[in-house]
Amino acid sequence: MHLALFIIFGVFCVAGALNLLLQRHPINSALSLIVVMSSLAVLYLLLGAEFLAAAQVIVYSGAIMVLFTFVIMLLNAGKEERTHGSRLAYIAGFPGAAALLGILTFVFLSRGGDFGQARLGEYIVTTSDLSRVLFRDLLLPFEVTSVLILIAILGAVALARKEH
Amino acid sequence: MTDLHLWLIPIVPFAGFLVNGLVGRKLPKALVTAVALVAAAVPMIQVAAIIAGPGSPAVPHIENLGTWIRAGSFHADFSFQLDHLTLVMLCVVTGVGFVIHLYSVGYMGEEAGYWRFFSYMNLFLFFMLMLVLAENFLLMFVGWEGVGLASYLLIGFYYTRDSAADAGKKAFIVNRIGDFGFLLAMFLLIAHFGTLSFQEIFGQIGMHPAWQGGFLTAIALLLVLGATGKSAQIPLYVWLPDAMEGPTPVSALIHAATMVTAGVYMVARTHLIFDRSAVALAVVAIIGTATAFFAATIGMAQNDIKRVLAYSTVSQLGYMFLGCGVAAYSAGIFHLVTHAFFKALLFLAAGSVIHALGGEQDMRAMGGLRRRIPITFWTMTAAVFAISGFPPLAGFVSKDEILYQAFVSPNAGGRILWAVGLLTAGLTAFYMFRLWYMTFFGEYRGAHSEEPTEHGAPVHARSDTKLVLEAEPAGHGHGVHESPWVMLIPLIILAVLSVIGGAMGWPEALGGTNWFAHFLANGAPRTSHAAAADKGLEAVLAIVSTLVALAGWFVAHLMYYAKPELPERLTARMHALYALVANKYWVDQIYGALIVAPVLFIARYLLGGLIDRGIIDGGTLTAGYTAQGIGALLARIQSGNIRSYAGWLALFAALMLAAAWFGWITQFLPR
Amino acid sequence: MLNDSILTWITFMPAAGAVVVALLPRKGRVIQWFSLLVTLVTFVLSLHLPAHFDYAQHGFQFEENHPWISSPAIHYHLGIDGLSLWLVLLTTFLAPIGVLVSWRAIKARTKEFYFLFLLQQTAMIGVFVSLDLFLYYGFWELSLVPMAVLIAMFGRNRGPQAALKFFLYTFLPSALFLVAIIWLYAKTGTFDFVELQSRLAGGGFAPEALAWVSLAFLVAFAVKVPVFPLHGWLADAIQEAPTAMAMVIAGKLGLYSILRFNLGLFPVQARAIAPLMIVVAVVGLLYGALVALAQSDMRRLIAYSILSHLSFCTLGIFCFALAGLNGAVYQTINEGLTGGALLVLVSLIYERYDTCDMSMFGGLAGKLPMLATLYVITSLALVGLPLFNGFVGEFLVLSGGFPVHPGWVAAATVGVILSASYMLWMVQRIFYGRQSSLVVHRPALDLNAREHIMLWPMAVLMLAMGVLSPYWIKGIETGVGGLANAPAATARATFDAAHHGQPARTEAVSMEKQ
Amino acid sequence: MNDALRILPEIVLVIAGVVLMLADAMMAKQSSRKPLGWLAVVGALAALAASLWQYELPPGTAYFGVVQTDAFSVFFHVLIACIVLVSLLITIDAVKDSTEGLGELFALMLFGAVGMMFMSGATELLLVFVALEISSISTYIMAGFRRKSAKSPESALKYFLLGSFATAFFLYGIALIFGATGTTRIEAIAAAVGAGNTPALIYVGLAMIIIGLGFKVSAAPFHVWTPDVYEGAPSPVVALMSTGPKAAAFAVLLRIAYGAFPLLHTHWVPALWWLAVLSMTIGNLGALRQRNVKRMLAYSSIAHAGYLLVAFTALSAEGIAAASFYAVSYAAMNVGIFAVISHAGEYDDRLTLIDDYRGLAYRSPLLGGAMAFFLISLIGIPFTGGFFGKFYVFAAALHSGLVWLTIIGLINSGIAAYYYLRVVTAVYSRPAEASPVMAVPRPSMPLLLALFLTAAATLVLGIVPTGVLARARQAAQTYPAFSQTAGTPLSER
Amino acid sequence: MVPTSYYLVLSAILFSIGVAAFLVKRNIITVFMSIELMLNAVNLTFVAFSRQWHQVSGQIFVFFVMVVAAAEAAVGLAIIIAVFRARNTLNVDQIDLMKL
Repeated sequence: MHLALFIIFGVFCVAGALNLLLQRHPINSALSLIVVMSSLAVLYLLLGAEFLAAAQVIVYSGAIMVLFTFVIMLLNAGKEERTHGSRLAYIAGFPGAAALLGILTFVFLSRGGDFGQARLGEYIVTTSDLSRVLFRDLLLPFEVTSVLILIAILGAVALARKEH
Repeated sequence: MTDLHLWLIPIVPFAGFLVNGLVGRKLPKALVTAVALVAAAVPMIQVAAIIAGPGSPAVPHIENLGTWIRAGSFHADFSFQLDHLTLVMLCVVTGVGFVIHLYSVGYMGEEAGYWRFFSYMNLFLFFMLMLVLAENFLLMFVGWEGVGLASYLLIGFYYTRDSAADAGKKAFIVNRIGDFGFLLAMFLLIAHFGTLSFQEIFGQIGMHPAWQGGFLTAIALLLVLGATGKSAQIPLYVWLPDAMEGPTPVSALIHAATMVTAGVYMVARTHLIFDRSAVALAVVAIIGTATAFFAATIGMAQNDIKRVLAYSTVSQLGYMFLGCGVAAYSAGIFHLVTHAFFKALLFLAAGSVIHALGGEQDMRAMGGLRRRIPITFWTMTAAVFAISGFPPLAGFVSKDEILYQAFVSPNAGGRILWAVGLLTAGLTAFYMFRLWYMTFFGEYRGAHSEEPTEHGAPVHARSDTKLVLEAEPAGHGHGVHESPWVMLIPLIILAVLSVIGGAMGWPEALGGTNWFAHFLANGAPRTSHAAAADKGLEAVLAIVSTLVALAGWFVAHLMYYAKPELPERLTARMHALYALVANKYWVDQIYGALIVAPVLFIARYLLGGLIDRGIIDGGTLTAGYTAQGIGALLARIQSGNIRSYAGWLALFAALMLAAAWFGWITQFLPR
Repeated sequence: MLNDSILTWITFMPAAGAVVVALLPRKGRVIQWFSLLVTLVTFVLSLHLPAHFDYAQHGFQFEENHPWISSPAIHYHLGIDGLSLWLVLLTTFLAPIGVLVSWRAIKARTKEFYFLFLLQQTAMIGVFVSLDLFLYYGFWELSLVPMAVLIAMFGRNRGPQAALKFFLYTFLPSALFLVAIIWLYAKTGTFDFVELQSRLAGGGFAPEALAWVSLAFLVAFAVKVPVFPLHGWLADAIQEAPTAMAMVIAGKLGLYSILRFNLGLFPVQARAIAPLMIVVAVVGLLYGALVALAQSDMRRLIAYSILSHLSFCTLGIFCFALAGLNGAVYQTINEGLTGGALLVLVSLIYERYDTCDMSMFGGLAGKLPMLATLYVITSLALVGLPLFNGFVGEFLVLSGGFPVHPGWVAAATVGVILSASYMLWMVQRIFYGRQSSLVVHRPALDLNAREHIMLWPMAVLMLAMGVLSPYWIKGIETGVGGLANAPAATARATFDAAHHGQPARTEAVSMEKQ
Repeated sequence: MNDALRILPEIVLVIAGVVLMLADAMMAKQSSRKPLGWLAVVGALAALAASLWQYELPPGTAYFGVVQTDAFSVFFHVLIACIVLVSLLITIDAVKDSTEGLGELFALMLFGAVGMMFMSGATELLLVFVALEISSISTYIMAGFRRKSAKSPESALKYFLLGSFATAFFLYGIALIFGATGTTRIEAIAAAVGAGNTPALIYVGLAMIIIGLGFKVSAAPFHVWTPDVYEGAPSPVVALMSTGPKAAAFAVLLRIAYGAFPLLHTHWVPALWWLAVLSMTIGNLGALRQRNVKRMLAYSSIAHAGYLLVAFTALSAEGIAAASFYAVSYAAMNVGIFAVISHAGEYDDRLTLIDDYRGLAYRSPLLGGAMAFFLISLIGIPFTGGFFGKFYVFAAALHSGLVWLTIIGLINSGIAAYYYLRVVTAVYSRPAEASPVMAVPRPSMPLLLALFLTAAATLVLGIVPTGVLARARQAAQTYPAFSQTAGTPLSER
Repeated sequence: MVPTSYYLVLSAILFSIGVAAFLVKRNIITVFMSIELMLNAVNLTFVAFSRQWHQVSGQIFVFFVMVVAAAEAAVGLAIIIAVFRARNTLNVDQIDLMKL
């Protein structure tokens, strides 16, 4: 059951990611990304992260991606042109990406025993568990995040403001 | 020991140099003259006082003024020495020097650089006296180089003339080649003796009778190289004929009587070293003989009166070398003395002639001057006979002494040297009488003497532009005329000395005492083998050489007086030979092609061009460009494209991970 | 007591002057006069040194030693010995002359010029008096910057390029030099020269490492001297640099450093590399002289002649004979003095005719007789005529080196001929012969009072140093005495045995005995 | 309350930033924003004072061990406060009254500083991450502030995209470390590493963290963004971002490497060794051909990152002290030179090429002299901070036996002299006849102040570095585990 | 029962696809999206490890990443808008005024 779910949504994830890569219209890519994120939310649930699953759907798939689509629409972005800006990106990048994948996979699989097995419902983090740590041990980072958001607002205002 | 204040002897001319050199430009001419003459006369008086002084001081008499150069325990001092050899030289230098100063007052009277001339002359005296008085090699070298400097300055006195400036430079540089030898000799001396003091070195040599040849030969040969430079011997004689670009009194004083004899003096002074090296002596003798003969042949074909005398000087210096080379140092020095008299006289008389002709130096434009300038003629005649070796004049005595010593020298080649020397004596007589006839006899062949000559401004108008403007209207445009008395008196003095000077060393074979040789026995002895020879031989040889001289006279008489058309016929017949001699064997050209041109070529193209510009500058540039090229290559990564940057990052991230995982980098860390 | 702080005063007086110059108004000649005053005061102060120097004592005098930075242990340690004494004096002596020669040559940006000029003075003096390697390195590097900027700013045509070249040539090896200094510190924990000397003498260091370290020192110094073939910067720098800088750009700093550090700290390594240095010295000597023959620009000619003459010093140093070392230092001073005077004279010609191309000149002696006279005097001093300073130096170097390397020294002696050749040829081309059209048509006056004032002291000093050399040598010898090879008698014995098969003299007055 | 004192400078900065925003909003639209700048300066000064005051605090942590106040973090707090202070002054001088969003710019600088300060004090990787993002995002925005030029948004975009890309790596690294150790607390990680947990994950995670931080400090080969971003960003911002975030990132690197993975030094030292060599070489060689001053300085900043990495590699207390000291001296001279560039280029970058600076000393002796001085310090000429910093770094490296690294580094500094000196000579050569004679605006008071502060700092660091040195050394004592190993060559450890 | 390493491998795959997408995509907005993809991949890792260690802090990390992503998105999109205004294009290949 767990494995089946993992495989189904795992495949969704990868398919969505690949679709993001292959689609030429940004809107399609954005939708693919939403698929990935939603599938990830399911995987979070499988791993017992209830709150995160919800947050993933609300914040990521919801807020952030809406922002993306909004901007896509705003800028009226059309299909990508297949320009040839850089060969280095392929020559260096793809082997790099492939090597990254290879190394990471190798590390994870060869050391697979160290990480144990994930069982459904074995370890469920409730929101209260989460907040206990978040508002005590990690209070400061949480507070500091406000500065981050302040900056984001400031920046968005400053940059997107139309010049006269 | 009485203090003779030897340092005063050179210092007075130096003071004269300073006064005239620094402020002479602003002083009235009379004052310049006075300073110069006093500066030249005082040393002469001083030397006379020493000679006449009470008793003879310890020989050698040494005075030390303090250290000049020192390093560790080595030191070279300002120390002067007086012995018989020095005294002889002092007499010559101060005596002839003063006489020529006197002469110059008249000769240079109208030059704008009058003060400059006399300051240089005084400077010359200073250095020459230093050279003579020095007690060590280093101080001698001061004089040695110093006279070279004075010579350089005086040859280039008419510096606006390129030829004069060239000649001065040439003289200095060729002398420097000789000095190179002198320097190396000094280094060897220091290496072996730890000192440069004559007394200490000769003392050490004296203590080690076993030292023969070896390093002493090396030292002696290097000294010979120095001497050939200064005394214009083969192979370094080339500068002296060119040095005739200087004013004539300079030629008389420096390039005939004193400076050029420094080499001979040096060999005599260091004879203890030469005595230990048969090789070096032989070299000296051969060089001397060869030079004597060689220069004499060139002298036969020269038309410039001063050049004839210049080659004659080279030739006579060769005789002196020959004398030294057969270890008859006193003979060499004696010839030096007599030569100083008659050669100075010849130059001064030639100067008088040139003066009379308003600057003309080409003998082909002279002739028949006998009656117009009688005093000059007669004094010159005395000199011509003296140099040609007619008894009983000074030249006869000294030259015969040398030839005799060569003949009796135990060296295998002594007879050959004698034979060549004898032949040279004939040549000498020939070219001297050729000069005599061409100048004083026959018809006057010159154009009107008022006109400046073609190849150079007249002698009075040669210094600088300012000078030309001043001097030209004042020139002697009034035909051929006798020189003023201030010039003639020196001629007469020297003529007298040329005639009677031989008496000092009249050979015992002819009833004399050879006082000179005895006088010098201490400083520059005749070696003992000469005494073994018999007096009859000496007399016979004297007669032979007199006959040779007569023969030379006869040929000259034939060619230049009796049958003036003969020379042309002969030159036409022996065209190649004549060209060879007249062009001085093309030695200057050969030196130019073999030494100067290659050096300049190497300097300009090989070193300056290829190595300096090419390799050193080019290497620097290449290194710079290589670094920049690598930089440019690296900048290629900087394509400006975000995707390519990301690709680059991804690649290196992967490499980094791989390295971390496999631990590669740990092994590749260089220490 | 002035003795305790005199070196600080001398060293930093110019720097203090520089700060004041930066604040002075640009009006009139205020800056020039003030700079002249500062340099003169410095010179007068520096006269204190020879007056109170103890000539009987080896080792350092007028020492000042204060901790500066505790870790790394850096001290403000100053002091001079016989080696540095006269080099300091030379520097302070040339400073007022540098101001005077720039009086008219530097027309614009005088504030910048004199600021940097004075800073440069401090750096140079600092190099000579520092006994802490860190401090020394500081001054050493500092001396580069004002020099480079001045060349760039006041260069004639290609100033910036020449400045860059000069800077890189000297700076790159300095980087390795710094590695070496740090290495020494890492191994010994001190930068102090005296302490380092005794530590290094004590042994216990890997010989290979020491060889590399000493090589790093040597290369940095050799470039600065410059030693052939590291002279690539010299001609351009001297051609472009303002005269006041060209006078001091070569020679003394590098040679002093070789003597002080390479010989002082690494005597064994210095001897190991000596054969190579002898060869490059002799080659450089002849090379410089020959290339000088081929130059048509006066400054370039002088540059190569400087290369040639400085090679004498290198030769003298690496023969390790007392006379040679004395001569090397002497020759270093000579080069500063005579070469400096020559550059001053050339700059006076340049001021009048705006060119240094010798082919443009001819017959100048008729027009500028005093200048010609001084030029000839200086040339003769440079050529090494006896009774001038150059002779003493060359003679000591050559005579000291001869017993050690007779062949090479003999070859070096050929340089004597060549130097006469190019110098006299230069004199002839400029001053003798017919007047060129430039000389005829361009009005020019002979030396004025200012020019007399700066030239005559140099000329007199050339003569004085030529005649009264023991006065200088006695100080120098206390400084370099310890650097020479001691066994004089054996040197001669080997020489005799090797060259003539003669027995060694028994009663030898050993030349290098101390 | 005690906890709050440990983050006092940050609090001060946040308050100042917020006040600034409010004041900005309340001001009339047309009125000059420069007074806001002075307000920000006051804020920065207060933060500086607070930071200095923190030296009085005993070392300790706050907020459940998330943030730590020790000599090391306070050292960087002071440094960052100073950088921001001077950058603010430069900004006040450079920008025109009319420039839009000026109030936001000042606020961003202050908020960015909050992030940098937290970076230097954080002992929890989560806080490190958040702080890093604060500092990064604020710099992304500031890079795009010169909106009249097309280059500035491009610069912001490049920085943003690539920065986020690298952040992903950094984050992945943290995730892997977390996976291997189960914690994100630095001491806890150190303890867990000692306990021997899944080393493979740790290696890979550490490598990824180094990649991320290497990007932030613009160490080669992760430097690609630097030249483009520096060229496009406004000069006052470059002054800040080339020094502040860099110093903070180095602090983080130091804390992570020395604090969390001391036992793995055989792994990360070689990595840093290579990064150092590549940074120095690529930075210096790349700068040789640059014609744009800011690009050239960008490459130079890559090279300087390399020098700093050399100090890290030394692995000793001396090395840490040297790195800290170098960060200070580099900040002083680099901020100084950007002050000059910013003023001469009048914010809009009128003078971009080195050739444009030809004769600057003739047009303005003060600016020319200052520029030359900072360049000379960058070259590493003695009696400047640049020299002493470099000296100290390489002394530390050599002391640890890193002979080759020292040689490579110093040869590199020799090469570097070329391009710096090219600018010096340009500044001091006569302006070409044809070049448009540009009147350099008279330096304003804030600029003079900025120049004075940076020049004085550069000089003081070169001549009497003792005070800063003592603080740096004190900072290094935070890692006692390594101070004992000082002096032993690396091979023997 | 799924081994945790599967989750990890999945995250690695997603991460790599994100990297590849960054390299391939021309539209700036999509490029930015690939960064979001990479962040999501990392989040999965965090959650997986969080489960393995039974540590909440991993999940909190994810939470913070979301916040940061949101902030980044705001700023990033603002930058993109600014770029678009300046250059009138969204093609990354054309954003290369500064190079070499």
